Parts: sequence; structure tokens; C-alpha cells
Amino acid sequence: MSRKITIDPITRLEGHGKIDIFLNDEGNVDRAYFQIPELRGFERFAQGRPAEDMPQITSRICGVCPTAHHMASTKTLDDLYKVEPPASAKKIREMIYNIFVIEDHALHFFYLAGPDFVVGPKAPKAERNILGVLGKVGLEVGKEVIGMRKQLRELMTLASGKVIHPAFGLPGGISKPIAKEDQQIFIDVAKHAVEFGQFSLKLFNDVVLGNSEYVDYITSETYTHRTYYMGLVDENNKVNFYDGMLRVVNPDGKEFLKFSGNEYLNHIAEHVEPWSYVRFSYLKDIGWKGFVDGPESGIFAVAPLARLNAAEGMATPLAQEAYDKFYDTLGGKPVHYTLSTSWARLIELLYSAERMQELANDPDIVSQDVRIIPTETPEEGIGVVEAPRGTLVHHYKTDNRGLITSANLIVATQNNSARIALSVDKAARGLISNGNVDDGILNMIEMAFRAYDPCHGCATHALPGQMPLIAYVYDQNRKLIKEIRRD
Amino acid sequence: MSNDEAIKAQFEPKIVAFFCNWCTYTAADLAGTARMVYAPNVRVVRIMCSGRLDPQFVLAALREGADGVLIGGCHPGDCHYQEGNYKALRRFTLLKSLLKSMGIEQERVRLEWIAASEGDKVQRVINEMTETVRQLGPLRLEPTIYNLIEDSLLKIPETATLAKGDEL
Amino acid sequence: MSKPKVGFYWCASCGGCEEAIIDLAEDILPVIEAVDIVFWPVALDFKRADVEAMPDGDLAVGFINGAIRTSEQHEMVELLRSKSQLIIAFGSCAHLGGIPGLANMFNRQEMFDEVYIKSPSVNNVEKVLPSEKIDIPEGKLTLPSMWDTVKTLDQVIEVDYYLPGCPPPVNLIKDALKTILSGELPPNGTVLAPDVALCEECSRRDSKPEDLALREFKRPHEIIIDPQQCLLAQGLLCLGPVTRKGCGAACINVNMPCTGCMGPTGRVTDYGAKALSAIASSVDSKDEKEIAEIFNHIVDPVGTFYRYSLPASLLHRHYQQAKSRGK
Amino acid sequence: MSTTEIRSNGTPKVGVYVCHCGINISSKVEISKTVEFAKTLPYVTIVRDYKFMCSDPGQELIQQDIGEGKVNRVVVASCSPLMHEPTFRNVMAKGGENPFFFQMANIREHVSWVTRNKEEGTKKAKSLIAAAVCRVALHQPLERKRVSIHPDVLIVGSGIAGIHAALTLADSGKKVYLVEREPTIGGHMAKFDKTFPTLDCAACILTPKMSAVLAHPNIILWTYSEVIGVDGFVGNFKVKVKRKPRYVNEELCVGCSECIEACVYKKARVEDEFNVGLSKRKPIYIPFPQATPLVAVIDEASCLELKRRKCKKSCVDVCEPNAIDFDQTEEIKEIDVGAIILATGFKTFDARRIFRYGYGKYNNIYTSLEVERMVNAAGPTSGEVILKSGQAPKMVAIIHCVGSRDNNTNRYCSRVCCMYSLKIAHLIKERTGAEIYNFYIDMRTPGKGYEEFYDKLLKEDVHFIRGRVAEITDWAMTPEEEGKLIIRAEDTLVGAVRRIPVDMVVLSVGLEPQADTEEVRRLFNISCSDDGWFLERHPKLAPVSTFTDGVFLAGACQGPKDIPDSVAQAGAAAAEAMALIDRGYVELDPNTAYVQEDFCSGCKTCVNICPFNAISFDGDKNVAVVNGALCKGCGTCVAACPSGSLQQNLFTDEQILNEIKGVVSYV
Repeated sequence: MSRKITIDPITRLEGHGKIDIFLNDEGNVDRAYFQIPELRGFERFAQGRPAEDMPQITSRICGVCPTAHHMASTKTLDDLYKVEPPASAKKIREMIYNIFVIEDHALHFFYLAGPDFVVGPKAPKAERNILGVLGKVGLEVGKEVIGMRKQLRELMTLASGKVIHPAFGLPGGISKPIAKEDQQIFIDVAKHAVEFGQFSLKLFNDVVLGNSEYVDYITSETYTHRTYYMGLVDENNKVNFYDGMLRVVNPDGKEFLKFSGNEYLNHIAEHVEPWSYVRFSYLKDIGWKGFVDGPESGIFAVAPLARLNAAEGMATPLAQEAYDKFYDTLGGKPVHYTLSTSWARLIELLYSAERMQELANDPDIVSQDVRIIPTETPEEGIGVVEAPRGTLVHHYKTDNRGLITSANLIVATQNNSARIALSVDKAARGLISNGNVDDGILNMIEMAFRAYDPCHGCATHALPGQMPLIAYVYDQNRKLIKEIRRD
Repeated sequence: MSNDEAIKAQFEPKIVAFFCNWCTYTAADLAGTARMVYAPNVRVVRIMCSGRLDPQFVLAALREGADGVLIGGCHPGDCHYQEGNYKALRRFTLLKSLLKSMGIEQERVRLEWIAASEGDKVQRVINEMTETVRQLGPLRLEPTIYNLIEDSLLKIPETATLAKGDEL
Repeated sequence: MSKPKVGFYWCASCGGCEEAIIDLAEDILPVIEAVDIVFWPVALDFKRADVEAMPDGDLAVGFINGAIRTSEQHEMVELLRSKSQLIIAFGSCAHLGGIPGLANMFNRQEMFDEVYIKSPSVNNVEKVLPSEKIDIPEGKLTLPSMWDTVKTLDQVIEVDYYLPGCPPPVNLIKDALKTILSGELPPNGTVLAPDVALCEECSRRDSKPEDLALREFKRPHEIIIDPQQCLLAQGLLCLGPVTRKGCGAACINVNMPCTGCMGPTGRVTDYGAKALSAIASSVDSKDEKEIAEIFNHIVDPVGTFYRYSLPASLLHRHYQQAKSRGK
Repeated sequence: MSTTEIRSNGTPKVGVYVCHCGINISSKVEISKTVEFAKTLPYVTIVRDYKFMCSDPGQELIQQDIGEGKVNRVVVASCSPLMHEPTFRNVMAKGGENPFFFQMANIREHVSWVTRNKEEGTKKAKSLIAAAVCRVALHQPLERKRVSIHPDVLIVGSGIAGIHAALTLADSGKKVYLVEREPTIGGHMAKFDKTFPTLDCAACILTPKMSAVLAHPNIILWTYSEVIGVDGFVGNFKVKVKRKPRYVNEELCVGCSECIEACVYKKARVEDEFNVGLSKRKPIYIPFPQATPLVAVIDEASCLELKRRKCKKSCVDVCEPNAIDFDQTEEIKEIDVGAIILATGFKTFDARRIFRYGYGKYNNIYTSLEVERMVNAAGPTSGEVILKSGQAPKMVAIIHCVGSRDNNTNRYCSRVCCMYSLKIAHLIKERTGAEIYNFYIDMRTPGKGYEEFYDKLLKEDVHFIRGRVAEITDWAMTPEEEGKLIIRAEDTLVGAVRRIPVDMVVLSVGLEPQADTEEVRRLFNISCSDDGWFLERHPKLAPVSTFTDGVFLAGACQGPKDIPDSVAQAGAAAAEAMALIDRGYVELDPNTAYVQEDFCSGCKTCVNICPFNAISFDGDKNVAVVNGALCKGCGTCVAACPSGSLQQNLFTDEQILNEIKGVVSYV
């Protein structure tokens, strides 16, 4: 008769991430399960809707990264109607998209993961939040962060209508050009954003890398998984969020696959477990071998670390510098340390800022010609972008009136879900032996979560953010013998 | 006899009718004066013109427990207010396609032009509609208020795939 | 005296409502001054036990966003109801059901089949479906059960006020907080937004003709949209006339029609029915066939007229799908 | 639904009064059960039942309860609101409450008279009462709008009915516009020789009235004219009249007929409408010697000048007063009137439709109207009854009910045929001494002196054969049938089929609605009964009114009538119009639309919806504005208003939604 530990954010009633750890009679971990307990089924109720409504409908999958879904959906419509948007429209889309990446990465680092690194994982709970960060780095910095985010989101509102749930995406372009007189604002904010990116990396340097304790965390075996990595790359195999080919490297960092989004079904498949509402992505070419890592397992990772691993560099100078430093410091490519994701994220933030600056200065950005009216009869379309949390695929089929007949959505967290489960299982095995349940396990597990910044809002429903955890330890008779709480 | 058939057998449909004051309501009065006996299932709400019919009224009737809705107006061209019945026709047409998409049987909502002199048509239409709706069986909309769910007619058999929350 | 306690909670939502609160940016500081936020899962920690421990009515205000679609969510909001003096349905989902409410066009079985079996990327020959109670080699696992029908907040608990919008516009959130903190409470059931339709604050208002005389409907991707002229006048199904104002006509500002996330005005019972009544009234044809032909171009009546309010509608959900569920 | 606040006179105290209507209601509605049920409804404080609620004691009950403050809103469950709503609203007022805190439940026309048994009736009655109670609880006090009435009257059609109505009104000092589409007034009656049963000469009694019309200072007579547009409402109609050009100046023409003589057509070759085709006329003509006005008219279709513009116009040369004016064009007159009387009359049944009677196929088969002309001294044969051959007939058959009481043509009885057939029989016998056979289904001679007239004819040895004629043929079976028309009919009294050879056949054609009844009906916004005649508001209580206030009916346009009835009804219509005008104002039901300005977004959806242009858009305030005087209260704009900011008095969304709730959710 085995024992069962349930780790559950504020009891099941919260309805979000949930972990069950099963111990054998020796008190060692048999298996740890990470469960996602809700589903909204956009795939189903997308059916019957007009395709052109999908960018606005699917953005409601996630209010944290609505722009990612909006953009993936809009690109899907281009493909569905076989219409190539004007260069200007593409550039505006990409610029807005990079602005979104900047602010989303900033949000994650400073509001969510930041506290662990800046304030320190051992610091009292009360301090491990944005206010704690401010305390450490000074209120000025805090104002800076809030101000930056505000500026960026105002620009997004200007161009896309609403920053939360944009409205401007249409097949063949966007609904509204950028006014000439507005270009300067974009240029100014871009300049500011680049400085902000550099500042954030410097902060990470000083506060995190300066502290050997953190580095140990980052490199600790508990958070190391030798899996495949996937990400979008441009024609030079440099990281790109808006467009390009999907590149997959194997656990040794060698290119394993390079394919266009339209071929995703040849390479990405999903596995279903009865105990979770999330679907687990894996590489079709390798196959599903269960929750194990290594070259024999189809499990792969997406999101910042994966993108850096999957690419050969960054397309902008400052980001490229940071990229090189990243791999020098962590011992060359690929990097398997889950916790280094936060660092990778800041490198991407800088890239997006630089890319924004390039585009903001591009004369096309204020071209008034931003639409091409589709003429083809719609049938099937696929669109891929790199959401901040990883590769995002939209795939629609329609009838000849453009009404959705089937929709498939593979979102970042689905791609990561297997690796997340892996981290949880590994953390559990690493920290529980002979029935001794180390209270620290909850910290460690939560840190693993945050590194991925799992957006279960995207994957199914559960939301990102700090996850207070409770562990219940049951004896053979399922009686509660111990309660561990991580407040 | 299946459960459904059993229900239908002793089922008396409730049908709400919206009749315009000048033609159809008058026709219904005429049917009365002429002692034309017809099914008692239709209950008339008088409006001045079929153009007053807000589609909300139709849905409200179904929500409140009607199994069908009948709308009666003057023949095209005869509207006491010149065009009200055309407006009714437009709204009705779009409403029908909405109801279709919502899975409500088309026959449950019907629009008829009945002139003041057509008492016999009132009789015919009401008898027809009552039979049609009887055949369709009761309209059992799921209650919107959660705690009413217990009394819901929409009870469905427990099956392995369904859990507690679903008994609504 | 101690500051009034406030709580935020989410149900079936996307997190956009939380983001909207974060978007108050520095404006949130005075709020933090004035109140004591006891729980806010997205940003602060709290434990259900703490809430249970509170005396009834201890919370001054409970903000709840998201639609209700699991028994857990139902229990939780009932708990919050008992602990809060005021419950505010925050955002379209809590208010009207929102986009997730479109799931009421189907039932749970249909959804599972689609997501876990039919989906082209899924490899699931054994047709494994997630279920509430699962036997696994190591023992038993459970998942929370999902309802067939998405509900609005006020369909499961009593709601005092509503903040409309997907998400609620920042300025409305500010005003709402002000109003509530001021203690001068509007009548129960009030929607905390101006009770006038969007046309009033639309920059294209004056370009709207008195006689629309619609003879065909266009879809946004089909035409080059004039940036000044009323969208309805261009044949686009803009729901501004039916929809509550307060967003500043955000979508219309980027040349896209209003889809109605702010919901109906106070005098309207069923948003979709009202919308279709207004639209149909502006159609210019007396011929039965022609009329049908014109409406044929409204390709998705439900998705168009009930984009955010299907669960709040009088019909509530798809009828046949409800009947056939589980069969 | 927005929360329902209760307005005005405090918490509703609803009184429900259930009427037995003798046994009309109580025979199908369990009164006691209904009463018990009504007591359980919201806001209900008192429930009573009474034999006849509309009777004085019935009304007393309500007034008393209001007076004693027991009720402030009333539901009467009785007959149709179209019947007694006004009655009970007055009761409210008399009791000191606003008349609109009242709602009627129609449990007679809609329940007791159409249900099989008490169980069904009671159930349905309950649901209607529940609906009324739920609704009345939300009623609001309203004011009736008073609109002054234009004192002039329009009369359309100048047959005997129109003429009589016109004179009656004119004599009472009302200004009357009399519009006639023919060149002369007089209608069908002017064509007759004698009238039954008195056999006095039609002309002698009609022509004085015709000249009186022409001479009357209060009558504006427009012949050869048609109404082409009617706008407005009771008391304030705006009417457009088209005056067709007659190419002869009415003021100048003295009716000397010189022009007719002088016409380039030496021989008349145009079919003469007045003589129903029995004679010919010229392009320029005067319909008949007593035509009123006595003014020539030129018919465009046949006049050489008007057709080809190359006539030497001898008519113009001979006309001393220079009345002929080929440049005359049609003229549109716009007039304001307070009331309208329709006296558009009838047309006779087209005998060709019954093929087996051979009309138009055989010679010497005439319709009754043709014979009316033939026997008329001023007619085509100067009063002689002759066959095509020129000789007088020795045997004449008169066939009744041609186009009446016949499922293939008209099911109704035309009411006048029996009598005029007797008249014709008498006149032919008088003039020719021929043997006359009447083929009838039933003899219908109710009316003062009618039955006596029938007896008189029987004594004159006119034969009456009871039976419908099967066919009329020229196929002779015996020598004596040679060259005759043979009537084949079953004599139902003898029980044998008979063949009767005759020289002449008279088809007593029935009366039918005018060919353009449908257009006229729409023009004046009234209804027709299913046999096509104009529909009166109530067959007994409002026989000359229509469902459109201010529009009245006179004469045969409402159904077949003989002269006495037409005149009587014309008098009644005139009296109704007079009563309306002399009151000086009408009270309009206040069921108009109104804008809640604070809520109106200025979306303009409603503006163009209104067919009466009652809604305008105020650009400064950016709101829609309803002009209460123009609003007719259909509520179409209210259903259209996307934000529910437009509402309709007496029919607010709330009231209707509550009525819906009431009608379904209680029973």
C-alpha cells in the first residue's frame, strides 16, 4: 500500500496546477504527477465562427499573451486566404509583436520570477514580491519598470486598438496604418526600451550572477533535463518571434529538424493522459516514450532557453553579445538548466527592443497601404509564432464561406508540459527519500514552475503567477500524517 | 412506448401568440363571434402592430415556459401602420436563423398574415400549430439559475462519462 | 479603524482582467492605500482556509472575474459571497459569460472528442479521455469535474454590481473603485458603466446616415474600410448601437466593428435579440426571398449577436446539444 | 429585464372583475374557480364576478371599490377590448382613477366562444387573467391627447347613397366634397326606369336630388375625378384628388349638345357606357339627358384630335361659349377633411362567367341591367322591349340568382334580385304582354310592401318555377323549339326536368364589389370581409363605421342593398360624421412612443423606421425626438431601438414582458 502526497495550490478548489506524489512502502517516490485541472475547449467552439473573427476570439485564450494568439491567428488567416500582406503591414505586425514580447518578458522577470532571484528564494515570503524587488533595487527602478511597461502598452493600444485583446489583425494585413505623426513616439519609446533591456541584463548580472548561491541553483541537477529544443529562426538561424522556420536541436545542440510551420503535423504530435486536461506535445520523429528525457525521448522544450538553444544567435548586436556571454558562462550550447530560462528571457527582451528600434525607424512603418483584400476561396491555414512562453501553432480548416470547420491549437505550455511534468517528478525524486519529505521541496518545485512561466491560461485554463503550495502526506491508510505549507 | 412518446401523449403545448390589434386580433375576435372552436393551447398577447414585436418577446416567452410562439400580423400591404408587418418579417427572418443555430426547432416559432376577416384562418393556424408543437414535444430549456437545476426537466441519465456537476 | 478588506478572484477566465488591474499601473497605489487586499491569487498569496476563517461579511468587496463552469468554482464563489458585503462581477465572463460562454453551443462530450480525439496533432488511438477519477498504477487520481454549461456569476450567486468589458476599461475600473470606496452605493444590480450605447462616444457618430437602408452585409476582410465613415453605413455589422459605451470605441478606432464586449444597456433583456432586431429593422427590402438572401450573409448569427453573452441570453445554451448530452 | 419599479399611485391594488356575460362566458368558464385563482395573483386585493360587468350595476361595483380605495388598478375579464375597453376606462375615470390603470382579459371571444368544454375554457381564462394582472401592475397614468377636428367632409361616390349623405351633411351646414369618377353623378339608380315596390319613376325621385347637389352652396362637386391619396388620421385627413381632364370647361359649357352634333364622326361608333353597350355614342358626349353636371365630355380614347392632333375640330367651331379646351390637363386638388364617407357602390355580376347560360353567345339574352335600360323611356329603345329582330318577345324567361347564392361564383344573396326581377317581369308584361317565366331558388321579398308586390305579380299571371336553371341552349328537340332559346331546368315543385322555349332571357345578375375595391380599401386603410365588401366595425353596433376612425360606409360598398337601405345607411353615415365633427375634437389613445433622452445614444436607428415621419433627430442634443402628434402608436421604432431608450405608452417592454410572464408561468 503506497502513500500519497498531494501538493495543491490552496486546495483543489483553486482549480489550477496540482501535484500528486506517490511513495512506495520504502517511502521513496514511485511517481509524481503534475495535473492541469481545467479545459475550455476553444477548438470546439471555434467551429461555426467566421475565420476572420478568430484573432479576436482566440486572443481570449489568454489575457496575459493575447497578442501572441491574435498574431498567430492573423497569420493563419493570411495562409487560409493565401494572401500575402504588404511589407508595411508585416513590419507593423512584427514591431507590435516585439513590443509585446518586451513588456511580457518584463512583467515576468520583475513581477513573477524576479523576486526569487533579486530578493532571494530564502527571503521571507512577505518580501518575495514586486515590492520586495523594489526594496532591493530601489523605488526608482520600480517606477522605471512600471513606466516602461505603461509606455509600451500605450503604443500597443494605439496600433492594435486594445492591448488586452487586440482588434487589428485581418487576413492580408491590418485594419489600420500608423499615422506619420506617430512614428516619432515609437522611435523614442524604442530607444528607451533598448536602454531598459540593457539595464535589466545588468541588474541580472549584478544581483544574480554576482551571487554564487543563485548560480548553484541554476546549474543544480534537479533542474537539468537533456531534451530537444524548438524555436522559430530567421533565414540566418537567428531567433525570430514573428516569422521564420521551426528549428529543432537535439540534446547535443545539433540541428535535428528544420521545417516550416505548415509541416508541423509531420513533426509535432500530442499525447493524452487521463489524469490531466493538458495535452503533452512530443516529436513525432522520435515518438512518445513516456516522461523521460534524453535523445531517445520525443519530449522537447520551448520558450526562451529553448529558443536560444535552437537558434545560432540573435539578429541584433547587443542581444548577440549577451547571447555569447550566456553560453560562455554556462559552458557552451546547449544549456539544459531550466532555471537559466530567466536569463535567456532578458536576452530576448533586449533583442525585441533592438528589433523594435529597427522597425520603428523603417519608413514602411508609416506606409498607409496595409491591406490586401483576399480573393482566394478559403480552405485551410496554419500560422506559427513564438509566444513569450514558446512556439504557438494555430491551424484552421474552413468551408468555402470561411466558417471554421476545425481548429487545432498547440500552445507553448502544451509543448512544455511534458518537460514540466519531468521537472516535477525529478524534483520530487531528488528531494524525497525514505519517507523524509523535505519542506524545501515546495520552494524548489515552485521555482521550476516559474522558470517555465507556464501559462496554463493558454494550455487549458490555470493561470500563471505565484503558486503557494501545500503538501499533504498520507500514511498507508491515507490518513493525514503531515502537512507542509509553503506560504 | 419510449419515454419521449409517453411525454408527448399527454402533452398539452403552451403557445404564446402575439397578434396585431387591427388584423389578427380582430380576426380572433371574429372567430369567437362565429363560434369557431379551436385548440385552447394558444394564449394571445395583443400588440398594436406586428412591428412592435421585439424578438426579445419571443425568447422571453420560450424562456418563461412556452413551447411555441405564434406571430400574427396584417397581410403585406395591409398594415394599419403601412409597413410594420414588413419590419416584423425582417426581424422574424433573422430570428429564425438565430433559433436554428441555437438548436430550436423551426416549427416552434411561426409568423402568419391573418386579415381581420379571416377568422377561419385563425382557427386553422392555431389548430395546425398546436398539433405541430405537440409532435415536437415540450420545449425544455435548461434553467439559467443554478439552484433551479434540481427541478430542471432536462435531467439526463447518469453515465460513466458524466460527473456530478453535469446533472443539469 | 482598519481599512476595508478587498479580494480578487478568478474563475473561467483568461487573466486579462488581472492584467487590466495591473494596467492601473501607478493608479493602483491609492487603491492599495485605501484598502487592504486580502487575497489576489495572481499577485498575492492566500489560502482558502483564511477565507473560511473570516466572519461572514468580513470582506468589504469581492471582485470575481471569469465564468463559472466547474463545481469547484461554484463552491468558491459561494464561499466568497458569504464572506463579502459586496460581490462585483468583473469583466464580460462574470457579467455575461464572455467568450468561453460560446462553449454553450456544444456540450462537454463534444468538446472532449474534439480536443483529445479528433484534433489532427493528437495521437490517441485508445481514445483516452481525462476523467474525474482515474486509476493509475500507483493509486488513484482525481480531476475536478466540468459542467456542460458555462454560467454567468449571477446565475450561481447573488451579484451586487457588474463591471462590463473584455477586459473592463481601466478608467471604468478606477471609477468603480472610487464609487465603492466613497460609500455612496448605486442601486443593487447596477452595471458600473454609463447606461448609454456606444454610438454616443463614437468618433464616426455624425457620419451615420438617418437611413441605413442596408441591402447587403460585408465582412471586415472583404472590403477596404473607410477610416471616417460609420461602419454600419459601410455594411459592416458594428454592434455599437446595441452596446454600452465606456471603452472609447477602442475597436472602432482601429477600423474594426464593435463586437459588443461591454454588453447591453440597462433596459435590454437579451443582447442578441435586441441586436438582431435593430439590425433587421435597418434592412431595406420587402421581399421575403430577398430578405432571406440578405441575412444569409450574416454567416454566424449566434457568434455575432451573442459573442460575449450566450450564457446570459434567454436561451442560455444550444438546445439540442443540451438534450443530446451524454447520449 | 431591468428591475421593475412600481410608479405613480402607490403599491398596486388590483381588482379583478370576472364577467359571466349571461351564460356566454359562464357556460365554458368555471367562474368560481377562476375567481379563487385570481385571488392568488400578485397585487390582487379584490376579486368579484357579476352577470354583466358592462351593465350599470356591474360598473357600479368597480367605481365603488375604487372610491373606497380598495383598488387602484382594474382587470375586467369579459369580452374583447375592441368591444368594451372604452366603456371600462370611463368607469375608471368616473371612479376617480386614471383610465389607463385598466386592462381587459378577453375571456369571451378568445375563450368561452372558442373552447370545447369548461375545463379548457377555465384554464385558458385563468392564464389570460394572470397576464392582465401582471401587466396592469406596471401600468402608468396617461393623458389622452385632444386633437381638433376639421369640419369638412369628403364623400367618395355619388350614387344615391353618396348623394343623400352629401345633401344631409350640406343641409346641416357642413362643407362637403363630393368626388365621382364618372362624368356625371347618379350612379346605378340613374339608369333605372322604375323602382320597386312602388314603381315610381327613378328619374323623378333622383334627378331633383341630383340638381340639389349641383346647386347646394355647401357641396363642392368634382365629377370625372378620383381620390389618389389619403394621409393623416381622424379629424385631420389630408386628401389628394385627381381631376381628369374632360376637355370641356365645366364653367362655360351650357350642355347644348351642339358640339356632339358637329363632331366629325357623323355616326356614333363608341360603345355607350351609360346604356351598358346597348347603344353607341360619339367621342364627345353627354352621358344622358339629366346628367349632372350637364356638361359634355371628350373621351381621349376615341377623339381624333386627342389621338392624332389632326382633326378639323368642328366641335370647337360650333361651341358658342368656347367651352372646348383640348389643352386641359389633369389637376391635383389637395383638401383637408375631418371625416370621410365611402359610397363607392357595386358592380353587377358578369354573366359571361356562367358559360352554360350562353350570355354573349346567343342573341336575345340580356342582363337585368340591360333590360333596365331597355325598359327606360330615355333608353336606347325608348322604352320598347324588342328582340334583335325588332319584334316584341312573346315568351320571356327571367333567371334569378345569376352570380348569387352559388358556390362557384358568390355564396351570398344579392338581396335585390328577387324584387327587381318582379319589377322587370311587371314592366315587360306591361309593355309586351308576353308570357313570363321566373326561375327562382327561393323568393326573398322581405321589406315594406315587398311581399305585397310579389302577390300582385302572381295575380298578373307571371309564372314562377322553383329551380335553378341548368342551361340555356338553342338546340331544338321539337319543331316548336325551333329558333327559340330553350331553358332547361328542374322544377323542384313538380319534381320534373322541364324544357321551356322562350324568345328572350333576362339574367338577374347579382351585385359584386367594385373591381378596384382592393386599391380603394388600401387607400383608405380599411378592411374587407372575405366576400370582398368593405368591412364595418361591428355588424350591429357600428354598421356604418370602419376600423379606421373617421372613415364611414354608405350604400352597397358595404354589401348588397336596395335603394331604401342605401339611403337609410347614407343618413346614418352622415349622422356619424356630423356627431364626430360637432364634438369638435377627437381624443387619441396615448399609446405613442417616447424617447428617454438621458439614455438615447443618438444612433438614429429609429429615425427612418417611422412611416409617419414622427421621429426626427436633434443634432444639437444628439437624441431622437418623437412628435407625439404624428406618432400613430404602432411601436415599430420601439422594437428597433437598440438600447431600449424608446418606449411606447401602454406597451412598454416591461409591461409586455410581464404580460408574457403572466400568460405562461401561472397556468
